[in-house]
Amino acid sequence: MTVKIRFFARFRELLGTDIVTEVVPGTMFTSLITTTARKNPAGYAAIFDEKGAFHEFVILMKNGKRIELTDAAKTPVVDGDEIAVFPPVAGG
Amino acid sequence: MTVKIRFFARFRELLGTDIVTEVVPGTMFTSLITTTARKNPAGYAAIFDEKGAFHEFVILMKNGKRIELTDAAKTPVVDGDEIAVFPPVAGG
Amino acid sequence: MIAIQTADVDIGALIAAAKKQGTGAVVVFDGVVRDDDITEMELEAYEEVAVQELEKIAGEATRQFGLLHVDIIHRIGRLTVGENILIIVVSAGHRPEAYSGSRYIIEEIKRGVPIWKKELTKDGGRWVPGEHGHGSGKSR
Amino acid sequence: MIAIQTADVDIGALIAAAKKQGTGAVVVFDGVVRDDDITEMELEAYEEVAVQELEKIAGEATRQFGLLHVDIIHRIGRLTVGENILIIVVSAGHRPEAYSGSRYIIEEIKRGVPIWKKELTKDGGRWVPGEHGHGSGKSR
Repeated sequence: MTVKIRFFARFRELLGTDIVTEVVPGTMFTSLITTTARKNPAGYAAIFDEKGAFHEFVILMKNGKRIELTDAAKTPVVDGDEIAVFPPVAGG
Repeated sequence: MTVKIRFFARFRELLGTDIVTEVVPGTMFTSLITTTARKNPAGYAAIFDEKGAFHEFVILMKNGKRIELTDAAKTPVVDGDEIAVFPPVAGG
Repeated sequence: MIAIQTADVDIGALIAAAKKQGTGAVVVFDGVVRDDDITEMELEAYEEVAVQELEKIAGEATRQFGLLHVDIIHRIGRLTVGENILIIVVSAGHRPEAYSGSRYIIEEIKRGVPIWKKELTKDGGRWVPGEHGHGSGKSR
Repeated sequence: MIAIQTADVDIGALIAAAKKQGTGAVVVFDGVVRDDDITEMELEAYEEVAVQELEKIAGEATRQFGLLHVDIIHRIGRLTVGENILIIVVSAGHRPEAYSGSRYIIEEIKRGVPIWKKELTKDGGRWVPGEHGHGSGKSR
Protein backbone atom coordinates (compact mmCIF):
# COMPACT_ATOMS: atom_id res chain seq x y z
CA MET A 1 0.00 0.00 0.00
CA THR A 2 1.17 3.58 -0.61
CA VAL A 3 0.94 6.78 1.39
CA LYS A 4 2.03 10.31 0.64
CA ILE A 5 4.14 12.35 3.06
CA ARG A 6 4.09 16.13 2.82
CA PHE A 7 6.66 18.17 4.71
CA PHE A 8 6.35 21.95 4.87
CA ALA A 9 8.59 24.96 5.42
CA ARG A 10 11.91 24.09 7.09
CA PHE A 11 11.06 20.38 7.12
CA ARG A 12 10.38 20.50 3.38
CA GLU A 13 13.71 22.19 2.72
CA LEU A 14 15.52 19.40 4.58
CA LEU A 15 13.50 16.37 3.52
CA GLY A 16 11.61 17.22 0.35
CA THR A 17 7.85 16.84 0.03
CA ASP A 18 5.10 14.85 -1.67
CA ILE A 19 7.03 11.70 -0.93
CA VAL A 20 5.01 8.71 -2.09
CA THR A 21 6.16 5.62 -0.28
CA GLU A 22 5.29 1.92 -0.04
CA VAL A 23 4.44 0.78 3.46
CA VAL A 24 3.50 -2.57 4.92
CA PRO A 25 0.08 -2.88 6.57
CA GLY A 26 0.22 -2.08 10.28
CA THR A 27 2.91 0.61 9.93
CA MET A 28 2.41 3.31 12.52
CA PHE A 29 2.53 7.04 11.91
CA THR A 30 5.63 7.65 14.05
CA SER A 31 7.69 4.86 12.57
CA LEU A 32 6.87 5.96 9.02
CA ILE A 33 8.02 9.50 9.70
CA THR A 34 11.09 8.30 11.58
CA THR A 35 12.16 6.12 8.66
CA THR A 36 11.54 8.87 6.14
CA ALA A 37 13.33 11.55 8.18
CA ARG A 38 16.43 9.36 8.70
CA LYS A 39 17.38 10.02 5.09
CA ASN A 40 18.77 13.38 6.24
CA PRO A 41 20.30 13.81 9.71
CA ALA A 42 19.46 17.53 9.79
CA GLY A 43 15.88 16.73 8.80
CA TYR A 44 15.67 14.06 11.47
CA ALA A 45 17.06 16.44 14.11
CA ALA A 46 14.55 19.12 13.08
CA ILE A 47 11.63 16.80 13.83
CA PHE A 48 12.90 14.45 16.57
CA ASP A 49 14.84 15.01 19.76
CA GLU A 50 17.90 12.96 20.82
CA LYS A 51 15.61 10.35 22.41
CA GLY A 52 13.76 9.85 19.15
CA ALA A 53 10.57 11.58 20.32
CA PHE A 54 8.86 14.31 18.31
CA HIS A 55 9.90 17.84 19.26
CA GLU A 56 6.88 19.20 21.09
CA PHE A 57 6.33 21.91 18.47
CA VAL A 58 5.92 19.49 15.56
CA ILE A 59 2.44 19.29 14.04
CA LEU A 60 1.12 16.13 12.41
CA MET A 61 -1.88 15.71 10.18
CA LYS A 62 -3.49 12.73 8.56
CA ASN A 63 -5.74 13.58 5.63
CA GLY A 64 -6.01 17.18 6.83
CA LYS A 65 -6.91 16.29 10.42
CA ARG A 66 -4.61 16.90 13.33
CA ILE A 67 -3.04 13.89 15.03
CA GLU A 68 -1.72 14.41 18.55
CA LEU A 69 1.98 13.62 18.93
CA THR A 70 1.15 11.23 21.76
CA ASP A 71 -1.26 9.27 19.55
CA ALA A 72 1.06 8.99 16.55
CA ALA A 73 2.94 5.90 17.76
CA LYS A 74 -0.28 3.91 17.93
CA THR A 75 -2.04 5.37 14.86
CA PRO A 76 -1.65 3.14 11.80
CA VAL A 77 -1.41 4.58 8.33
CA VAL A 78 -3.61 3.06 5.65
CA ASP A 79 -3.45 2.92 1.89
CA GLY A 80 -3.92 6.35 0.28
CA ASP A 81 -3.31 8.37 3.43
CA GLU A 82 -1.86 11.85 3.12
CA ILE A 83 0.48 12.50 6.03
CA ALA A 84 1.60 16.07 6.77
CA VAL A 85 4.44 17.09 9.09
CA PHE A 86 5.20 20.73 9.75
CA PRO A 87 6.61 23.31 12.18
CA PRO A 88 4.45 25.95 13.92
CA VAL A 89 2.45 28.07 11.51
CA ALA A 90 3.33 31.70 10.80
CA GLY A 91 0.72 33.01 8.40
CA GLY A 92 -0.91 36.42 8.39
CA MET B 1 -18.94 96.52 16.20
CA THR B 2 -20.01 93.40 14.33
CA VAL B 3 -19.95 89.71 15.16
CA LYS B 4 -20.95 86.66 13.16
CA ILE B 5 -23.22 83.97 14.57
CA ARG B 6 -23.16 80.49 13.08
CA PHE B 7 -25.86 77.99 13.94
CA PHE B 8 -25.53 74.39 12.82
CA ALA B 9 -27.78 71.40 12.13
CA ARG B 10 -31.24 71.70 13.74
CA PHE B 11 -30.43 75.15 15.09
CA ARG B 12 -29.45 76.32 11.59
CA GLU B 13 -32.69 75.01 10.13
CA LEU B 14 -34.66 77.03 12.68
CA LEU B 15 -32.59 80.20 12.88
CA GLY B 16 -30.44 80.46 9.77
CA THR B 17 -26.68 80.85 9.90
CA ASP B 18 -23.82 83.23 9.20
CA ILE B 19 -25.81 86.00 10.84
CA VAL B 20 -23.70 89.15 10.91
CA THR B 21 -25.02 91.47 13.58
CA GLU B 22 -24.17 94.84 15.12
CA VAL B 23 -23.62 94.71 18.86
CA VAL B 24 -22.82 97.36 21.44
CA PRO B 25 -19.57 97.00 23.36
CA GLY B 26 -20.00 94.99 26.55
CA THR B 27 -22.63 92.64 25.10
CA MET B 28 -22.37 89.21 26.68
CA PHE B 29 -22.40 85.92 24.84
CA THR B 30 -25.66 84.68 26.37
CA SER B 31 -27.63 87.87 25.77
CA LEU B 32 -26.51 88.01 22.14
CA ILE B 33 -27.67 84.47 21.47
CA THR B 34 -30.90 85.02 23.40
CA THR B 35 -31.75 88.08 21.33
CA THR B 36 -30.90 86.34 18.08
CA ALA B 37 -32.84 83.17 18.92
CA ARG B 38 -35.98 85.09 19.91
CA LYS B 39 -36.64 85.72 16.21
CA ASN B 40 -38.10 82.22 16.03
CA PRO B 41 -39.90 80.65 19.03
CA ALA B 42 -39.04 77.11 17.90
CA GLY B 43 -35.41 78.13 17.50
CA TYR B 44 -35.42 79.73 20.94
CA ALA B 45 -37.01 76.63 22.50
CA ALA B 46 -34.42 74.42 20.82
CA ILE B 47 -31.58 76.27 22.57
CA PHE B 48 -33.08 77.56 25.83
CA ASP B 49 -35.28 75.99 28.47
CA GLU B 50 -38.42 77.62 29.93
CA LYS B 51 -36.32 79.48 32.50
CA GLY B 52 -34.20 81.04 29.74
CA ALA B 53 -31.09 78.94 30.52
CA PHE B 54 -29.20 77.02 27.84
CA HIS B 55 -30.27 73.41 27.44
CA GLU B 56 -27.41 71.44 28.92
CA PHE B 57 -26.62 69.77 25.59
CA VAL B 58 -25.99 73.04 23.72
CA ILE B 59 -22.41 73.65 22.63
CA LEU B 60 -20.97 77.16 22.29
CA MET B 61 -17.81 78.25 20.58
CA LYS B 62 -16.08 81.57 20.20
CA ASN B 63 -13.58 81.71 17.35
CA GLY B 64 -13.40 77.95 17.28
CA LYS B 65 -12.79 77.53 21.02
CA ARG B 66 -15.31 75.99 23.36
CA ILE B 67 -17.05 78.29 25.87
CA GLU B 68 -18.66 76.63 28.88
CA LEU B 69 -22.38 77.33 29.19
CA THR B 70 -21.81 78.58 32.73
CA ASP B 71 -19.24 81.12 31.52
CA ALA B 72 -21.30 82.46 28.62
CA ALA B 73 -23.29 85.02 30.65
CA LYS B 74 -20.09 86.75 31.75
CA THR B 75 -18.09 86.38 28.51
CA PRO B 76 -18.23 89.53 26.38
CA VAL B 77 -18.19 89.38 22.60
CA VAL B 78 -15.77 91.64 20.78
CA ASP B 79 -15.60 93.05 17.27
CA GLY B 80 -14.98 90.38 14.65
CA ASP B 81 -15.85 87.42 16.87
CA GLU B 82 -17.27 84.30 15.28
CA ILE B 83 -19.83 82.72 17.59
CA ALA B 84 -20.99 79.14 16.97
CA VAL B 85 -24.00 77.47 18.58
CA PHE B 86 -24.78 73.83 17.91
CA PRO B 87 -26.37 70.62 19.18
CA PRO B 88 -24.33 67.49 20.09
CA VAL B 89 -22.13 66.28 17.27
CA ALA B 90 -22.91 63.14 15.29
CA GLY B 91 -20.11 62.68 12.79
CA GLY B 92 -18.43 59.47 11.75
CA MET C 1 -4.55 63.63 4.11
CA ILE C 2 -7.06 65.13 6.50
CA ALA C 3 -10.14 66.51 4.79
CA ILE C 4 -13.80 67.37 4.99
CA GLN C 5 -15.12 67.20 1.46
CA THR C 6 -18.07 66.30 -0.73
CA ALA C 7 -16.05 64.14 -3.14
CA ASP C 8 -15.44 60.44 -2.61
CA VAL C 9 -11.91 59.06 -2.48
CA ASP C 10 -10.05 56.12 -3.99
CA ILE C 11 -9.39 53.91 -0.98
CA GLY C 12 -7.02 51.67 -2.93
CA ALA C 13 -4.83 54.67 -3.73
CA LEU C 14 -4.89 55.79 -0.08
CA ILE C 15 -3.76 52.33 1.05
CA ALA C 16 -0.91 52.35 -1.44
CA ALA C 17 0.20 55.78 -0.21
CA ALA C 18 -0.07 54.71 3.45
CA LYS C 19 2.66 52.09 3.06
CA LYS C 20 5.45 54.18 4.53
CA GLN C 21 8.82 52.61 5.38
CA GLY C 22 8.38 50.15 8.24
CA THR C 23 4.72 49.39 7.52
CA GLY C 24 3.57 45.88 8.38
CA ALA C 25 -0.14 46.55 8.79
CA VAL C 26 -2.69 48.89 7.26
CA VAL C 27 -6.18 49.15 8.76
CA VAL C 28 -9.01 50.90 6.94
CA PHE C 29 -12.30 51.94 8.49
CA ASP C 30 -15.04 52.85 6.02
CA GLY C 31 -18.25 54.21 7.51
CA VAL C 32 -21.14 53.75 5.10
CA VAL C 33 -24.67 55.18 4.81
CA ARG C 34 -26.80 52.37 6.20
CA ASP C 35 -30.19 51.52 4.79
CA ASP C 36 -32.23 52.46 7.88
CA ASP C 37 -35.38 53.14 5.87
CA ILE C 38 -33.87 56.32 4.55
CA THR C 39 -33.70 57.78 1.09
CA GLU C 40 -30.55 59.81 1.57
CA MET C 41 -28.35 61.36 4.22
CA GLU C 42 -27.38 65.02 4.46
CA LEU C 43 -24.14 65.84 6.26
CA GLU C 44 -23.06 69.20 7.59
CA ALA C 45 -19.86 70.33 9.30
CA TYR C 46 -18.41 73.35 11.04
CA GLU C 47 -15.62 72.87 8.57
CA GLU C 48 -12.71 74.95 9.85
CA VAL C 49 -13.12 73.63 13.38
CA ALA C 50 -13.81 70.07 12.23
CA VAL C 51 -10.59 69.96 10.18
CA GLN C 52 -8.62 71.30 13.15
CA GLU C 53 -10.13 68.65 15.39
CA LEU C 54 -9.38 65.87 12.89
CA GLU C 55 -5.79 67.05 12.67
CA LYS C 56 -5.52 67.05 16.44
CA ILE C 57 -6.97 63.52 16.63
CA ALA C 58 -4.62 62.27 13.90
CA GLY C 59 -1.64 63.76 15.73
CA GLU C 60 -2.67 62.26 19.04
CA ALA C 61 -3.25 58.83 17.45
CA THR C 62 0.14 59.00 15.76
CA ARG C 63 1.86 59.74 19.06
CA GLN C 64 -0.11 57.30 21.17
CA PHE C 65 0.07 54.32 18.80
CA GLY C 66 3.23 55.05 16.83
CA LEU C 67 1.34 55.23 13.56
CA LEU C 68 3.35 55.73 10.39
CA HIS C 69 0.57 57.32 8.36
CA VAL C 70 -2.98 58.59 8.94
CA ASP C 71 -5.68 59.65 6.48
CA ILE C 72 -9.07 60.89 7.62
CA ILE C 73 -11.60 61.91 5.00
CA HIS C 74 -15.06 62.87 6.22
CA ARG C 75 -17.60 63.58 3.55
CA ILE C 76 -20.36 66.18 3.74
CA GLY C 77 -23.31 67.00 1.53
CA ARG C 78 -25.90 64.56 0.32
CA LEU C 79 -25.05 60.86 0.24
CA THR C 80 -27.09 57.84 -0.75
CA VAL C 81 -27.28 54.41 0.87
CA GLY C 82 -24.01 52.52 0.52
CA GLU C 83 -21.89 55.61 -0.04
CA ASN C 84 -18.76 56.23 2.01
CA ILE C 85 -19.21 58.74 4.84
CA LEU C 86 -15.88 58.48 6.61
CA ILE C 87 -12.66 56.82 5.56
CA ILE C 88 -9.82 56.31 8.02
CA VAL C 89 -6.59 54.73 6.79
CA VAL C 90 -3.77 54.08 9.24
CA SER C 91 -0.50 52.22 8.91
CA ALA C 92 1.81 50.89 11.60
CA GLY C 93 4.65 48.45 12.03
CA HIS C 94 2.39 45.83 13.60
CA ARG C 95 -1.30 45.06 13.75
CA PRO C 96 -2.14 45.89 17.38
CA GLU C 97 -1.13 49.52 16.88
CA ALA C 98 -2.92 49.76 13.54
CA TYR C 99 -6.21 48.42 14.94
CA SER C 100 -6.02 50.44 18.15
CA GLY C 101 -5.05 53.63 16.35
CA SER C 102 -7.90 53.24 13.87
CA ARG C 103 -10.41 52.60 16.63
CA TYR C 104 -9.15 55.53 18.68
CA ILE C 105 -9.65 57.86 15.74
CA ILE C 106 -13.24 56.85 15.02
CA GLU C 107 -14.23 57.05 18.69
CA GLU C 108 -12.71 60.50 19.03
CA ILE C 109 -14.49 61.68 15.89
CA LYS C 110 -17.83 60.45 17.25
CA ARG C 111 -17.06 62.19 20.52
CA GLY C 112 -16.00 65.60 19.51
CA VAL C 113 -15.84 66.70 15.88
CA PRO C 114 -18.54 69.22 14.85
CA ILE C 115 -20.28 67.25 12.11
CA TRP C 116 -23.99 66.42 11.95
CA LYS C 117 -26.06 63.97 9.95
CA LYS C 118 -29.67 64.20 8.91
CA GLU C 119 -31.42 61.09 7.66
CA LEU C 120 -33.83 61.95 4.90
CA THR C 121 -36.91 59.74 4.82
CA LYS C 122 -40.08 59.59 2.79
CA ASP C 123 -41.81 61.59 5.56
CA GLY C 124 -39.13 64.25 5.93
CA GLY C 125 -36.00 63.87 7.95
CA ARG C 126 -34.48 63.35 11.36
CA TRP C 127 -31.21 64.58 12.79
CA VAL C 128 -29.10 61.71 14.03
CA PRO C 129 -28.53 62.10 17.78
CA GLY C 130 -24.88 62.05 18.80
CA GLU C 131 -23.54 59.03 20.65
CA HIS C 132 -22.23 61.36 23.35
CA GLY C 133 -24.58 63.76 25.15
CA HIS C 134 -22.08 66.54 24.86
CA GLY C 135 -19.69 66.71 22.10
CA SER C 136 -17.03 68.97 21.05
CA GLY C 137 -13.49 68.00 21.71
CA LYS C 138 -12.50 71.40 23.02
CA SER C 139 -13.41 70.65 26.63
CA ARG C 140 -11.54 67.39 26.91
CA MET D 1 -14.07 35.29 -1.29
CA ILE D 2 -11.73 33.03 0.63
CA ALA D 3 -8.51 32.27 -1.20
CA ILE D 4 -4.86 31.34 -1.02
CA GLN D 5 -3.27 32.69 -4.16
CA THR D 6 -0.18 34.25 -5.67
CA ALA D 7 -2.03 37.13 -7.34
CA ASP D 8 -2.73 40.43 -5.61
CA VAL D 9 -6.29 41.74 -5.31
CA ASP D 10 -8.07 45.06 -5.87
CA ILE D 11 -8.99 46.11 -2.35
CA GLY D 12 -11.24 48.92 -3.60
CA ALA D 13 -13.32 46.42 -5.53
CA LEU D 14 -13.52 44.11 -2.51
CA ILE D 15 -14.80 46.99 -0.35
CA ALA D 16 -17.45 47.86 -2.91
CA ALA D 17 -18.59 44.24 -3.03
CA ALA D 18 -18.63 43.99 0.79
CA LYS D 19 -21.37 46.62 1.10
CA LYS D 20 -24.23 44.19 1.53
CA GLN D 21 -27.67 45.41 2.59
CA GLY D 22 -27.50 46.75 6.14
CA THR D 23 -23.80 47.64 6.04
CA GLY D 24 -22.77 50.62 8.15
CA ALA D 25 -19.10 49.82 8.59
CA VAL D 26 -16.40 48.09 6.56
CA VAL D 27 -13.04 47.29 8.15
CA VAL D 28 -10.05 46.23 6.06
CA PHE D 29 -6.88 44.68 7.41
CA ASP D 30 -3.95 44.63 5.02
CA GLY D 31 -0.84 42.81 6.19
CA VAL D 32 2.22 44.02 4.35
CA VAL D 33 5.77 42.73 3.86
CA ARG D 34 7.76 44.86 6.30
CA ASP D 35 11.23 46.09 5.53
CA ASP D 36 13.04 44.15 8.27
CA ASP D 37 16.35 44.17 6.39
CA ILE D 38 15.00 41.64 3.96
CA THR D 39 15.13 41.45 0.21
CA GLU D 40 11.97 39.41 -0.28
CA MET D 41 9.61 37.08 1.49
CA GLU D 42 8.66 33.57 0.39
CA LEU D 43 5.31 32.22 1.54
CA GLU D 44 4.20 28.62 1.53
CA ALA D 45 0.89 27.01 2.49
CA TYR D 46 -0.64 23.59 2.98
CA GLU D 47 -3.24 24.92 0.60
CA GLU D 48 -6.18 22.54 0.86
CA VAL D 49 -6.08 22.59 4.65
CA ALA D 50 -5.38 26.32 4.84
CA VAL D 51 -8.42 27.16 2.71
CA GLN D 52 -10.61 24.92 4.86
CA GLU D 53 -9.30 26.63 7.97
CA LEU D 54 -9.91 30.10 6.53
CA GLU D 55 -13.46 29.12 5.64
CA LYS D 56 -14.03 27.83 9.14
CA ILE D 57 -12.66 31.06 10.64
CA ALA D 58 -14.80 33.21 8.33
CA GLY D 59 -17.89 31.23 9.29
CA GLU D 60 -17.16 31.48 12.99
CA ALA D 61 -16.51 35.25 12.73
CA THR D 62 -19.75 35.71 10.80
CA ARG D 63 -21.71 33.90 13.51
CA GLN D 64 -19.97 35.45 16.47
CA PHE D 65 -20.00 39.06 15.26
CA GLY D 66 -22.99 39.11 12.91
CA LEU D 67 -20.84 40.04 9.94
CA LEU D 68 -22.57 40.68 6.64
CA HIS D 69 -19.60 39.84 4.43
CA VAL D 70 -16.12 38.39 4.82
CA ASP D 71 -13.20 38.20 2.38
CA ILE D 72 -9.89 36.61 3.28
CA ILE D 73 -7.14 36.50 0.67
CA HIS D 74 -3.79 35.15 1.77
CA ARG D 75 -1.02 35.35 -0.77
CA ILE D 76 1.74 32.82 -1.24
CA GLY D 77 4.86 32.77 -3.37
CA ARG D 78 7.53 35.43 -3.46
CA LEU D 79 6.62 38.94 -2.32
CA THR D 80 8.69 42.11 -2.06
CA VAL D 81 8.70 44.77 0.65
CA GLY D 82 5.43 46.71 0.70
CA GLU D 83 3.40 44.03 -1.05
CA ASN D 84 0.14 42.77 0.41
CA ILE D 85 0.41 39.44 2.23
CA LEU D 86 -3.05 39.12 3.71
CA ILE D 87 -6.21 41.09 3.04
CA ILE D 88 -9.24 40.76 5.29
CA VAL D 89 -12.39 42.71 4.42
CA VAL D 90 -15.42 42.53 6.71
CA SER D 91 -18.68 44.44 6.78
CA ALA D 92 -21.22 44.80 9.57
CA GLY D 93 -24.10 46.99 10.59
CA HIS D 94 -22.02 48.87 13.13
CA ARG D 95 -18.36 49.49 13.82
CA PRO D 96 -17.80 47.44 17.02
CA GLU D 97 -18.72 44.22 15.22
CA ALA D 98 -16.67 45.13 12.15
CA TYR D 99 -13.52 45.86 14.18
CA SER D 100 -13.93 42.86 16.48
CA GLY D 101 -14.72 40.50 13.62
CA SER D 102 -11.69 41.66 11.65
CA ARG D 103 -9.40 41.29 14.65
CA TYR D 104 -10.79 37.86 15.48
CA ILE D 105 -10.01 36.66 11.96
CA ILE D 106 -6.39 37.80 11.92
CA GLU D 107 -5.70 36.36 15.38
CA GLU D 108 -7.18 33.00 14.39
CA ILE D 109 -5.14 32.96 11.19
CA LYS D 110 -1.96 33.60 13.15
CA ARG D 111 -2.94 30.86 15.56
CA GLY D 112 -3.87 28.01 13.33
CA VAL D 113 -3.70 28.23 9.56
CA PRO D 114 -0.89 26.17 7.96
CA ILE D 115 1.04 28.94 6.22
CA TRP D 116 4.72 29.72 6.65
CA LYS D 117 6.91 32.68 5.78
CA LYS D 118 10.59 32.79 5.01
CA GLU D 119 12.37 36.12 5.04
CA LEU D 120 15.02 36.22 2.36
CA THR D 121 18.05 38.29 3.27
CA LYS D 122 21.37 39.08 1.68
CA ASP D 123 22.91 36.25 3.72
CA GLY D 124 20.27 33.63 2.96
CA GLY D 125 16.97 33.38 4.72
CA ARG D 126 15.19 32.70 7.97
CA TRP D 127 11.83 31.09 8.63
CA VAL D 128 9.56 33.39 10.60
CA PRO D 129 8.72 31.74 13.93
CA GLY D 130 5.00 31.48 14.60
CA GLU D 131 3.46 33.70 17.28
CA HIS D 132 2.00 30.59 18.88
CA GLY D 133 4.21 27.72 19.95
CA HIS D 134 1.79 25.24 18.53
CA GLY D 135 -0.37 26.07 15.67
CA SER D 136 -2.89 24.30 13.68
CA GLY D 137 -6.50 24.96 14.33
CA LYS D 138 -7.51 21.33 14.30
CA SER D 139 -6.94 20.81 18.00
CA ARG D 140 -8.89 23.82 19.20
